Amino acid sequence: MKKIFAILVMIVFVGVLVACNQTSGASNDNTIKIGIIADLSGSGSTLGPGAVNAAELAVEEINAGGGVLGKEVELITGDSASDAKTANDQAKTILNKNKADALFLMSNSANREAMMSTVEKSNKLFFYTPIYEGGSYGDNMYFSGEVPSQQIEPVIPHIMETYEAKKWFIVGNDYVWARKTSEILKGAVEGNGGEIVGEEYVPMGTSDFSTIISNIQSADPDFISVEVVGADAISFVKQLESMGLDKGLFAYNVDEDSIKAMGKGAVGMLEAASYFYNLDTEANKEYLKNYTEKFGEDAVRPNFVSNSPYEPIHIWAKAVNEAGNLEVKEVNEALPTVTFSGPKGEVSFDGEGHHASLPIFLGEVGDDLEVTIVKEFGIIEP
Amino acid sequence: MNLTRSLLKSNPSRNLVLIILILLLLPTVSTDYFSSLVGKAIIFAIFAISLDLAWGYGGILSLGHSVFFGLGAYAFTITSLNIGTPFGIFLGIVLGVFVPIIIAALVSSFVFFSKTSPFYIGVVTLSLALLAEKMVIRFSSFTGGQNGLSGVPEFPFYGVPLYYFILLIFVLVVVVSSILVKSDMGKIIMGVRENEERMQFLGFSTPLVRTMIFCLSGSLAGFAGILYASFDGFVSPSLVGFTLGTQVIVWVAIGGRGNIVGAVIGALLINILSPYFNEYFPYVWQSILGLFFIITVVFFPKGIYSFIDKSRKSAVKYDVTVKPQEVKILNSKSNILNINNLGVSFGKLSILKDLSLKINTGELQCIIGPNGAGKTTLINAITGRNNPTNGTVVIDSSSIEKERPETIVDKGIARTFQSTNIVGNLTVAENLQLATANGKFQSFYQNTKEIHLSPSTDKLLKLSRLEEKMTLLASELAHGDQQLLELCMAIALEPKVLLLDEPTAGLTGLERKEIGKILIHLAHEDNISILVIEHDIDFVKEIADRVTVLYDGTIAADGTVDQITQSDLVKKVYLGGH
Amino acid sequence: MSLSILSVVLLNIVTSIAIFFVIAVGLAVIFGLMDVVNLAHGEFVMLGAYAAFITSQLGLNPWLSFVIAPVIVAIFGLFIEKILIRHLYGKIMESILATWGLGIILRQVIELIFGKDYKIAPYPVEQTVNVFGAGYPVYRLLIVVLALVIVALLWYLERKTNVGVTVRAVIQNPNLSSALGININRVYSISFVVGSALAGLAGAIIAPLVSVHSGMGINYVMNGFLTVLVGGMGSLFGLVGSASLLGGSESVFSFFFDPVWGSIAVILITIVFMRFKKTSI
Amino acid sequence: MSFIKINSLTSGYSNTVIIRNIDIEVNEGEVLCLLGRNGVGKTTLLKTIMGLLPTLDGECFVMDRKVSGLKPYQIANLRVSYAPQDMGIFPDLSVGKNLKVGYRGSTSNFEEGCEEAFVHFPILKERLTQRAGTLSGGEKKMLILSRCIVNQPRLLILDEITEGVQPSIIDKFSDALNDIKKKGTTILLVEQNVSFAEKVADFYAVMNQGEIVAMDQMGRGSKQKIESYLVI
Repeated sequence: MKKIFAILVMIVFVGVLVACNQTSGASNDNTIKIGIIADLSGSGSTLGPGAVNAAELAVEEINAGGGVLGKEVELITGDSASDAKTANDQAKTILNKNKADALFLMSNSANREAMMSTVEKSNKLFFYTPIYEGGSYGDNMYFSGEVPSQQIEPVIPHIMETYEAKKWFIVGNDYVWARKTSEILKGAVEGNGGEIVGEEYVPMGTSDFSTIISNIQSADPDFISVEVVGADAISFVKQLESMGLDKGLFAYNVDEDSIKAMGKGAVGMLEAASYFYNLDTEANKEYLKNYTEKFGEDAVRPNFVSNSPYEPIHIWAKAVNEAGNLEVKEVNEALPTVTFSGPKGEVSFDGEGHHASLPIFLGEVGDDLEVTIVKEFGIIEP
Repeated sequence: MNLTRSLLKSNPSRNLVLIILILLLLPTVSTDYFSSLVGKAIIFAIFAISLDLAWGYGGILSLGHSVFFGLGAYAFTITSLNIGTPFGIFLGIVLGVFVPIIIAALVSSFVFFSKTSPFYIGVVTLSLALLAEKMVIRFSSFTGGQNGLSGVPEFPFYGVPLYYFILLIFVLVVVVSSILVKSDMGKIIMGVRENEERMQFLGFSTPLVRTMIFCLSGSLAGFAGILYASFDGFVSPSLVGFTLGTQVIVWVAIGGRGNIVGAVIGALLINILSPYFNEYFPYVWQSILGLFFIITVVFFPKGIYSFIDKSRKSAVKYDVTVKPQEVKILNSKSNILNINNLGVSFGKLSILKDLSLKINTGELQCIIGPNGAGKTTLINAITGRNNPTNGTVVIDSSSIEKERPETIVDKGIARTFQSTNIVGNLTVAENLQLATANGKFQSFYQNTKEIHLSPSTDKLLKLSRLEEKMTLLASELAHGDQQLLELCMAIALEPKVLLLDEPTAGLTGLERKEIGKILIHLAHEDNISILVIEHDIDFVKEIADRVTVLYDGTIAADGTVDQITQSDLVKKVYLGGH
Repeated sequence: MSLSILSVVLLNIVTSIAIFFVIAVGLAVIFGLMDVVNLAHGEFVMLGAYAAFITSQLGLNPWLSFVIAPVIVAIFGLFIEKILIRHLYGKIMESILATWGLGIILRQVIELIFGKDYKIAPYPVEQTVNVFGAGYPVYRLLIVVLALVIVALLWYLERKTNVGVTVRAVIQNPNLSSALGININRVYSISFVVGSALAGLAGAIIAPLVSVHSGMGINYVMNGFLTVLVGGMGSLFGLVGSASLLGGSESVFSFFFDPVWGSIAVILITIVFMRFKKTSI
Repeated sequence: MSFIKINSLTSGYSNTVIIRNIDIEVNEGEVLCLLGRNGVGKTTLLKTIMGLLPTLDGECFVMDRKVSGLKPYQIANLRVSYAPQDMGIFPDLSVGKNLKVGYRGSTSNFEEGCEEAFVHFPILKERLTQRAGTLSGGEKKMLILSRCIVNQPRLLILDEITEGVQPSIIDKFSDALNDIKKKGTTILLVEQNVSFAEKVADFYAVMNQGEIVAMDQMGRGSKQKIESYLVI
């Protein structure tokens, strides 16, 4: 009896395995598949759903315009769970099991690195869409987010002059992006006659900044470079405000929803990015209208991080159509030749480093916690 | 061949063989994607086995086993990336196994060799996982920080396809660990899990046993880490962190701890199914898994494998052989154990005060005295359970007052406890086998079904009728039988000195008489010195050569039974108005 | 270092200790009493913070969140005790696993209800006081006061009422307590509810300082757990001491070295302290 | 009207039946002593009556209330005091607090009860603030019995209260029990010490292998009869 039961359980187990396995085989010839992996759960999940929205909107627009190579584009969504292992598993699911032709990732750098070997082995196109520290390269990999040099080099001289910001203090999370940003910021500040009066790096998930703020008080800077991200950035700015510190703030990686959550402390904060919700252009108004139509009034507002998959998906579609087929080599050749004009302005990849040239804007947070654009720097090359 | 047959015989082994067969055939019927998914799951199954060895078999609660996994992965990655070439890869493999062993040994020396609570190891390993993750992020120049390291070189496969290579290693790990847990050493490991104190007083260095299994487990986890890094091509801080440490516990718990097959099933099931949950329910898949954990833990605490494997510990017959009687040099009436000015105090409370006592060869000496006089404390002080505050204890001209219990057992002192202390989850035969091991490490692969008993132990076994109950679990015995078993185990150690703490409590008059006879025999014929704490004055009168009265931490009287019962002092302090 | 900075630093140390304490105290009640490690404690704190957020959304006085949050989380705790925790008494390992699963579910359910974005809870007091020339927020000082109130309240319950004896008897020997006429299941339920309420209160207390989101609890549960371990079970003043030791050293190390060393110090102190502590679990 | 009535009670651990078909009746104010060799099910019977073990079959009434199926605390609240064989104290609580656990009456009654217990065991009064875990074995037993006295039970259930107690103190135990008996308390006790049983019990029952094999009034010659059962 026991044996029969044991064998039955084993059969069920095998059955489940085989069933799981079966689902992978079917591929529909009438569609071209692409995948988006975003943080739908875990620490990065404030931005994930917006990224999926942006991708869905882009795919819908492409299909409405005749699709790619006359076929419909199908979007597959994966959750990275803000975790490297899971992200890699999902990359495998999308590229190897579902045989997607391109993968778009809107997640942190660690999750990108985790799936590198999967992506390389698959020999498919890969687009990393959010702001990141720069410096990566791959034959089939493209990076469409802001890199520190784009946010710093044109912007810092302007801020130092306009706001008389000589003494800077850096507060960042202890990881590669913040370290890289600091490095470039130091060059820019010191090159323009300023000085860095202190820098502090905190672990991810820090919620009490009181000792850091004491250090800032004793260093007495003009401006603080806010390189903490996510929930930590919110806690930091709130606590800064409650301690009565009124310093200039400059941020690179704080989305507009986070600004709302910071409250009064964020008023006056400057931020450099390629896109803001309040960008006063026809293209952006059109985009927001379509976005609201598709996802409703209550949907998350697009911001420069979460909306980042939108442009590269369009660029990929244009390049495939340009190449006339899905051969990676030919699409690679076509990619630098196309330019897409979307809500933020013109975006294009350079053929050498596979990074995007983006328009850069300086925004300032007003009393209503909305960002107004105070300066445009035009298209900045990576 | 005997080995293969015995492996195939029991139910769990058959299930394992079945699993391995399925895994072997899998690539022929599945996609590359699925094989790579399963390959990773197999690596995690190895990791789960490593935890099961420590937690399920060794009873070592490791809440941060990911530290060893992650350290193995990082050590391999960093070495092989920096040195490159085949040499770097091999050095990486060596370091990937040895760094975890070193850490496991350090943790062991910190935890097992002192009197800390069993939960402390959990705290240390948990803290270690938190610490390791922070360190990896902090020292990003070596470790790549949050972004991790990619481009990890492949393991040298010698042309074997990756999947099969991993499967081969998995099979090896399963076979070796199955043999280990069934071996004589495996019984010792389980004995330490079940009853550390008894094992100590059977002469085993329990910290050493725990260190051994923990290092073994750590190295296996490290090796799984190497495989993972090489298979995935990427290492990141989450490999050493708390989350993975918790996940592996979940896999083992869901499959069923203390069972190699259970650990394997748990790890395979969850790792194969979760990507599918993620794909089909991207927004709620984690909740589904969470619910699954809760239901398993609450309603099937023994894991899902307990449904498949209902096989009870089978009644294995043991062959009992009796050693030839050893001819002892009779140095009669010389004293073997000398206790001088012994003092024991706990804080301000002093229990024993400058107590001096000699125990003679082949003499049966009873200690009587009112409650709280310090009788049990005296035995504890001699046997190293509580080291004395001052004074000396000398056996055969070596001082033992500062030694650990196992060393003292090795010098020839055995004891029993007031409340019985046996290894409940092992059979009577296995308990005896542990005792006859004399505190030595046993074979890591043989599963001996033989017990080699001393003649006096054999005699006691027959008299107590325990012989008929050899295949029962010790915990299933009646109270009196448990007490007899404990006595058997103490005698099986072939001690020079036997210390018994109320050996007849809870026994009937007839049983007492039998035990009394055996004790007299052991003392007078086998020349063992016996010290018995006893309340029943009639029993004392029957057996004792000499009686010592302990009162208020000192010796109030010492002499023959008659001398003592006539003494006015004794009447006053002990016998009350009788 | 000027006097004003020094005093601000000292005040920061005191408030950090108070935060360590309020987070750990609910966990200590549950762990110490029932041998249940509630790994979802961070999520209970998170629920308290969401309760503070709801309070402000309803336009109520932010002070009310100190009442509403404990009540809401206590009710939730009662529900969880009835359906889950009841099965886990005295089983440390099982409780770790099951509450880990519970934590995952709570995070996702909160996301489904409130969305994934960051919420804010307003400060009940926004003033700062002048400390040797530097401004210091009154709210942070209030946290210290609240922590002291919790200490006083629990101390009174433990020492001055029969509740203390009952609870400690149940910890030591549940079976015997039951045979002596104590309804141990009720004692357990009540303790879990009290522990949950304290977690909710902790959530409401820290909510104004940080961003309220579903994942916030993870940042707290580990420090809380370590504080409980160092403080020992069922000892209120042990807990105060351990919060002072860990919270204090985290602040000091963060200030003089960097915050990573601060958190490393907390872990190392825990390991070493527990090794040499006489009475442990 | 019998005070305790047990009808064909069967009980044990999970699947192992330890005692079967036990029938016992005790009238109010009487003392019944259960004797028998080790492992015959005496403790199991007491634990089943107290609700600490599940009743597999049969039923048990105390004061005409069916107690089978009730929780231990519910049974205790019928003014039943129970002294277990081992682990009968809270080692980390003081002696005074140990006396107080589970007590529900008024403070003055409590103090009165304590004084009553201290008459027999004055040493406990000296040790009121000492941790109970530091008491000697015999003192622990005194504490357990004293707690029962303090609670002024209507039914007292004692499991080997004299185990490990020196002879001179055992006399005090019998004095204390006889005092309790005078107040009309019904007592059910399990003993190994036949002489002690002789001093306090009105009736005795001998158990063997989970069943009651003899039951009679305690009297002259009972000791020999009982001992004849014990050496089987």
